Amino acid sequence: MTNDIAGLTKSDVALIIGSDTSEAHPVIAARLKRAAKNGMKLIVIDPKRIKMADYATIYACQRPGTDVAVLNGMMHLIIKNGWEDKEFIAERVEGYEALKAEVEKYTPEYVEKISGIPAKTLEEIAELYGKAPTAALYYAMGITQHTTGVDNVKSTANLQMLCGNMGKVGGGVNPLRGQSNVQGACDMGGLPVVYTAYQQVTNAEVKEKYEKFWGCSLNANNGLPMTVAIDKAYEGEMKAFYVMGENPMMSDPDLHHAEEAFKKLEFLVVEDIFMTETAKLAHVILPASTWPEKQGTFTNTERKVQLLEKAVEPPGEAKDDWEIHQLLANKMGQQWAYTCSQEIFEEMTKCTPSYAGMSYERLRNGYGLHWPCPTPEHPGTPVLHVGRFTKGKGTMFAIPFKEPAEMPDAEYPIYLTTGRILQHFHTATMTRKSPGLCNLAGPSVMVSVEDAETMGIGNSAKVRVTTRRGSIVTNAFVTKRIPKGTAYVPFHFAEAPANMLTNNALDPVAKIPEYKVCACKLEKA
Amino acid sequence: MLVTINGKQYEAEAGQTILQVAKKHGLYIPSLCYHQKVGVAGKCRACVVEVEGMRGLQTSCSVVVRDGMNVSTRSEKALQAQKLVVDLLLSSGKHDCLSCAQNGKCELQDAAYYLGIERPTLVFSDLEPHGDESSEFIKVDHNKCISCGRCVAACQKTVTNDVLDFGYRGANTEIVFDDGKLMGKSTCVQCGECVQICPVGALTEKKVAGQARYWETEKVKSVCPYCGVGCTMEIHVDRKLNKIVRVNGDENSPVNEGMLCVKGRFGYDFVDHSDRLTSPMIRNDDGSFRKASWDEALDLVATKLNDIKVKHGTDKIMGLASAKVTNEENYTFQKFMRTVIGTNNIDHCARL
Amino acid sequence: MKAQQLKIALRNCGFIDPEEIQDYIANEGYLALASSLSGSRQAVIETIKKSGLRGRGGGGFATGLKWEFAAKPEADRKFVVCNADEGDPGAFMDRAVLEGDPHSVLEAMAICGYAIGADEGYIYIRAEYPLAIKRLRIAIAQAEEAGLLGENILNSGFSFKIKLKYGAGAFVCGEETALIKSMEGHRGEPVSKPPFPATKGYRGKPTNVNNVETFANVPAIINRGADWFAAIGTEKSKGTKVFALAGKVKKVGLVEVPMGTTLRQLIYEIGGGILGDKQFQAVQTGGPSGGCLTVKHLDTPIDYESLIAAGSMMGSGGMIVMDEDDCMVAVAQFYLDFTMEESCGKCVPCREGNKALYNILHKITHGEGTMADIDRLKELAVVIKSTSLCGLGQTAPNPVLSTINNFYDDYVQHIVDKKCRAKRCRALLEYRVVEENCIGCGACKRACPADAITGELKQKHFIDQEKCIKCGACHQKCKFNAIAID
Amino acid sequence: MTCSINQQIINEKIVEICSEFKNDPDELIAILHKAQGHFGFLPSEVQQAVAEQLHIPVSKVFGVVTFYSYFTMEPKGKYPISICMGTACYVKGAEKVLHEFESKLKIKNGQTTSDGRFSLNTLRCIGACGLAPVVMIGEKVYGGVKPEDAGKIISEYPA
Amino acid sequence: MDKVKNTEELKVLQSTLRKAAEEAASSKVVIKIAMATCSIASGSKPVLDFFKEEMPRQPLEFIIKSTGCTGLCHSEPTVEVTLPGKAPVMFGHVDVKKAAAIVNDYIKGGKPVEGTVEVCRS
Repeated sequence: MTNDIAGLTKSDVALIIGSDTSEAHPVIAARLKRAAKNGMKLIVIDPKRIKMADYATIYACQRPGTDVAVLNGMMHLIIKNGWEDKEFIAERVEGYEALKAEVEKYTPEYVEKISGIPAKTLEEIAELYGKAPTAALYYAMGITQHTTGVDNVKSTANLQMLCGNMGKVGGGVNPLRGQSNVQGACDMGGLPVVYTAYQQVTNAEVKEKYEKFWGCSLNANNGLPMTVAIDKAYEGEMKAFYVMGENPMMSDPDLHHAEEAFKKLEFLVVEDIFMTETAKLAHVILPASTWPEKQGTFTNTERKVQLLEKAVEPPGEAKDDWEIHQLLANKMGQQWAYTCSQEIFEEMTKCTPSYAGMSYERLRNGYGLHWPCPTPEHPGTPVLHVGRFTKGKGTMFAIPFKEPAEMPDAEYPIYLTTGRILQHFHTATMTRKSPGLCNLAGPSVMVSVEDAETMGIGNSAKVRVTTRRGSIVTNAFVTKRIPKGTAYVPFHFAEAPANMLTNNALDPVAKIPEYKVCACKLEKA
Repeated sequence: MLVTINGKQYEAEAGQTILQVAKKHGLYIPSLCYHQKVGVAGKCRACVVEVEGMRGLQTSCSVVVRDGMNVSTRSEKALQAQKLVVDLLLSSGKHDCLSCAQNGKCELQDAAYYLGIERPTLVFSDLEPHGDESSEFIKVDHNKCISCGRCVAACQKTVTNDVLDFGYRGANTEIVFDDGKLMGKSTCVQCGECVQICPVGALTEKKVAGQARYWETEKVKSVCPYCGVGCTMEIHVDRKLNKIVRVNGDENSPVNEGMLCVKGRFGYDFVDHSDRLTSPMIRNDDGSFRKASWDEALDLVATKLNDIKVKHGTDKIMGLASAKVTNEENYTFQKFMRTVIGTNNIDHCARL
Repeated sequence: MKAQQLKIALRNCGFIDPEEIQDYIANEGYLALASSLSGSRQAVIETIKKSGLRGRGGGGFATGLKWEFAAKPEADRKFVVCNADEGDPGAFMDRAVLEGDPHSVLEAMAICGYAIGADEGYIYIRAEYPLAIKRLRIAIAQAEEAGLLGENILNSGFSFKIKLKYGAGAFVCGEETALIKSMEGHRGEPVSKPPFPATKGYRGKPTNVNNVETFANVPAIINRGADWFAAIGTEKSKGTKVFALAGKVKKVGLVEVPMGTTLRQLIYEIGGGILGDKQFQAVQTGGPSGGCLTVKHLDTPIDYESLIAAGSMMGSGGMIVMDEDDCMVAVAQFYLDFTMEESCGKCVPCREGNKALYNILHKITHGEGTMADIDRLKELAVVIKSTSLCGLGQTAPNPVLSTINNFYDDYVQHIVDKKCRAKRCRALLEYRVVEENCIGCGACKRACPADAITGELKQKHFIDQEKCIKCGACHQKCKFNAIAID
Repeated sequence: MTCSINQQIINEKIVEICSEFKNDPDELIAILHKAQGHFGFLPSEVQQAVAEQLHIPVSKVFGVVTFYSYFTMEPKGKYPISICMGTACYVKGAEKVLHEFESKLKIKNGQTTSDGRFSLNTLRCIGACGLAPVVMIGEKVYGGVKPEDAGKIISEYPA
Repeated sequence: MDKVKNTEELKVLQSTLRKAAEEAASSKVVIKIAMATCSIASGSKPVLDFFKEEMPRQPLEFIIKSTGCTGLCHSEPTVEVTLPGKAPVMFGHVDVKKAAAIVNDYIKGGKPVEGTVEVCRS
């Protein structure tokens, strides 16, 4: 998020696109709903009539995978009516003319044809949004998990720059991150192309800095993203995987393919807290501690670093992950000598500019710090890009609309989209070990009232969902919230895994799979 | 400005209520409906005080202080009224403190203790048991409910789930879920905000029954392990049993203001689940696993990784970091992959 | 000189056809509005202030002052609300005015709107008054058609519209903040004041709320002048008051008398005395918020202050006369039953305290009371009065306090002797066979649902007091006066 | 009228009623009056439909319905009998009248006869104190009712 | 009714209407029947109907008005009759039988009928 959570009630208008906020980010949803009740205007654009739509001034139901068209359409109207922030564009942005030329053809009528959003509704949305003094934009995986994920993200940024909503309280581009420390994992260099704080591995200066800091020589080449590595493993090119606290055998697209890939590995180490679907394929399993069993920090979706204190002892011989890494490193000839997580944090801040001003003491004496926080006196940065963009001028991109990789056809006539439900988390490794949460929600496929009628089924009937890649049988949840011709499967459940069905087509840049759109058929089972 | 309370002067800020000033200076006034989060309700009337120059009793939760105001929270008239109001609440409900999960953290209990009420003195006819255990995580005991309205305000104004409201009227007034449904049959998402804000034992967590009581647990600050919002929480630990008894949202956190979702509040059972991995395991040739010592397991991993590194090259090894472990552990993991293995093949499921 | 009625609020009631605006116009109708519109807003408020008119809904707040408060704040919208949620059991003044002279209320609301700067008015009326609703609808339509309501009234530039809002059976909605909540579609729960409706009322805007009778006085005051009105009544209570005289009085009816008339004059001279020439026991004024006054109060002049001094209050004008056959403890219990049912349940003293009062009274009327209960009643009553959120709770214990003060012996009799002098408390009655009258017909025995009566045919019967449930069936069935009630 | 009303019919009627009041939540009470006037009572299905149409929580609708005594969630009898319990009626013996109706109809206050013909309720003063005690059946008012009149009054309403 | 455009028009209308009422009172029989809730509950409706049916059969000019509550609950239904040039007389407890007597004896014959009620006027 470019902006902070506490400031999200300060918008005049908020747009939610591609986020089932109350299911996936319930506490942020609470604050947005509250703000909407207190007068903030809320616009919701989503194929599902999500709960947030009940609090919205305008809700628009879009065909899955049409975000670029919708956002371009909004920008078309905003420019046409002169609602853009001319001063902001002139002073802080480059690429405006190209964007303007691109969105020219996205008339409401044209966008209606693509997205199914009535021209009149789009006009209402554009007016409400374009005229707002301050508007914030929220998205989640509904924007990113597409073959056009990067295009979608850039389009959201285009819109926010166009309206001058960047660098101010109540505005911003605000991706809602899905896991407790997904932001931190990225910040810490858990990515193939960067060290901590997004310092490029291919940058010689950076490499040199790290070689000096760590006292060793480092690889100068970009590594592989996970999705590509699995394909390579499938082809026999990758030999070993070391998996820490992840469960790709649930979370990866096209699980048949992934399983084959994992089975071809020479060696698989899994470090986890439970015997996950992935651990079952491992050669060695290392038992780790979990959240309340250790001290450490998480960085949340608003870039805020917060401290966790240890509450209970881990079971049996389970160890903190860092301790396992140290033992293994030392087995492999290193002399690591951390005695606690605080020492690691201190080392990390020395090579991580955006964390440089942080310490456990500072984190403990308040409610965390937003990065960038470059010095011990710096108060942290709740809102990014105030006054100027970090990189100087913000770049607008002209982005044409592209259809998703797989579209419904005669054989597979229904859009399949996947995501989360409130009661479970990600691959459900943790939540399915809670009997209460399991009692509250189990596997299902959400289908529209119309499609249920066509199939002649009611609630809880068994339904077979089939795509070109696989097939699952699960319970129907018939609801008015799903439009005709669309089905929704939560991906938490091993017995009806959504990712048996999903398409592993990737975004060409980010290599993110298109979980949000593929084609399926529904049958009474 | 200065305000006199019970004969002593206290510093106060403009706009503060008498109750807020008293609280800030550690002075206790019985009060059951006011909560900083949901604001002034003026319902319980237990916080009445006398203010010089104002006629009759004033509710301290609603009267804003003026410079030089002279307040008595313990005048005979104020105490008599406070006592009777609390007595009415004790008498009209069934507050079985001995087995109540809220024992020791009950604001009604605090008020009764402060006012020296040993037992209720008014007779209300025998109350029928009136509870609702239909919800997965939350127990409702209407006989302990004092209709203070905090839960209703929290559900409508804080978490904005709009499930709770008041139904019926007069002495029959009670909290209702949707159109009078059982809690478990309603649209309640069991975020537990109502439980956290309930001053008495009317809304309690089912799971805490019989476990260590409030004063027996150690409170540890932490951050929720689920989605990326980063709600801060207070984990209540039974040290003797090395067990989490309860998780509360941190009321002062700017991130979540005390709120949690059903997972964050109730989904901690996995921690001491019997399926937890408790020792390293090595796969047998037949595909089954055997327990191993750390030494053996790590030796095997070190050997295997070294072999592959040597045989196939460092870039044939992939490391998956985790969006669910700490920054420190992600740091050591990528450091391990980069410095020990010598590859940038590191990723995690940020995209998945 | 015999007390006379003086009709101001009721000046047209029963004389004109309420469904014909011409009848109203012929009787000075809308002249007050016309003359108000030709003067300044402030002049209207001054006139009302000078007249000394006070709220007739019960509280007795100075009407002119109230208007002035609502006139003061600047706001894009303001509202005039007529409180026609007449809920006092035993009061029907407002219904009579609305059914008999609806235009006087409409005209007054328009005058008020002009004075405070509002162009919208609402009448919050009980849904239980279908005829009043019908006549109001007709009156509004006729006034609009005649241009006496609506846009640019009488070419003055002033516009005023009136709409109806229905109550739905909640006494507490007579309290103005609860009424406003109810108008907004909420549960009728009062909110603490300040802020007062005059600054923050309906839809958060300045709102002036007056009741029907208050409004009905306004056109007359404007037409005849503040001095005329102020010359009527007592020093602090000007004008007249309408009472619904009911209960055990010969001439039950709706009367309007100058303030200062005594209770005795009202009951004996205008009301014709006690029904059946029985003994006067009590008069209840002020409804559930008021109290029961006794013989010693009969010469109390009717005005706001005197009634309060006597332990009751003016209220909206219900006046129930009780004779020797009424049990005053049971009457107190009746009122508590009412307030308990009608409490909104928001604040503790009213919700639980009145129930506690009721429970104790129930104990007493069932022969289970102790003398300590009387102290308990008093103690509770005082705290409920001093701690309740709104007027309903603050006055709910009045019937208990006034009956304890004025009919203490009745309480003692119920508690100590376990008897009810008025024979109204069934649990304290003893049904007994009058042997000299019993012919042994067996009718009582057959009627007894508890098998408490024994006796052979043609023999004297006997009631087993242990078994008797005091239902009274035997007494009803006996044709020979052979069942006595003690 | 039966308890099971078709949901679709309810929804259509509620949409019609609510739009008459411009879907303004301020008009909730007026809308409920109208809905009760139409359906005779306000069952859960009606409350749900109103909540949905006005975009307000159904708990709010339920809270309002149960607050006001005029609203009912149970179907009333074909001939709803209301006995005034205002003070004037009370002192003139309304309680006895109520008891007589209860025993004649074999139902308690608040109930409906099994054949659905009569329901019995008390209400708080209908403002006809001059006629106390007063009984109302539908819109018809009976004044000066004595307990012994109950049977005769009931017999005016044939099956 | 036409729109009253200004105060002047209202005043003119007022005096016209009042004059008409006074003229009617001096030349016609004016019958007012209380038709408030309690009057109706006591049976005023059939009485009103009776007058409406009966009066046209009489060789008299008349006006029948229904009014609101007279305040005389103890005597409902009430009927007020004003014979031309005479003071109004209020009859209480009027049923159809008594109404017939009022028409025959009082209105036509000028003879008193039992059961009049004293009324306060101001």
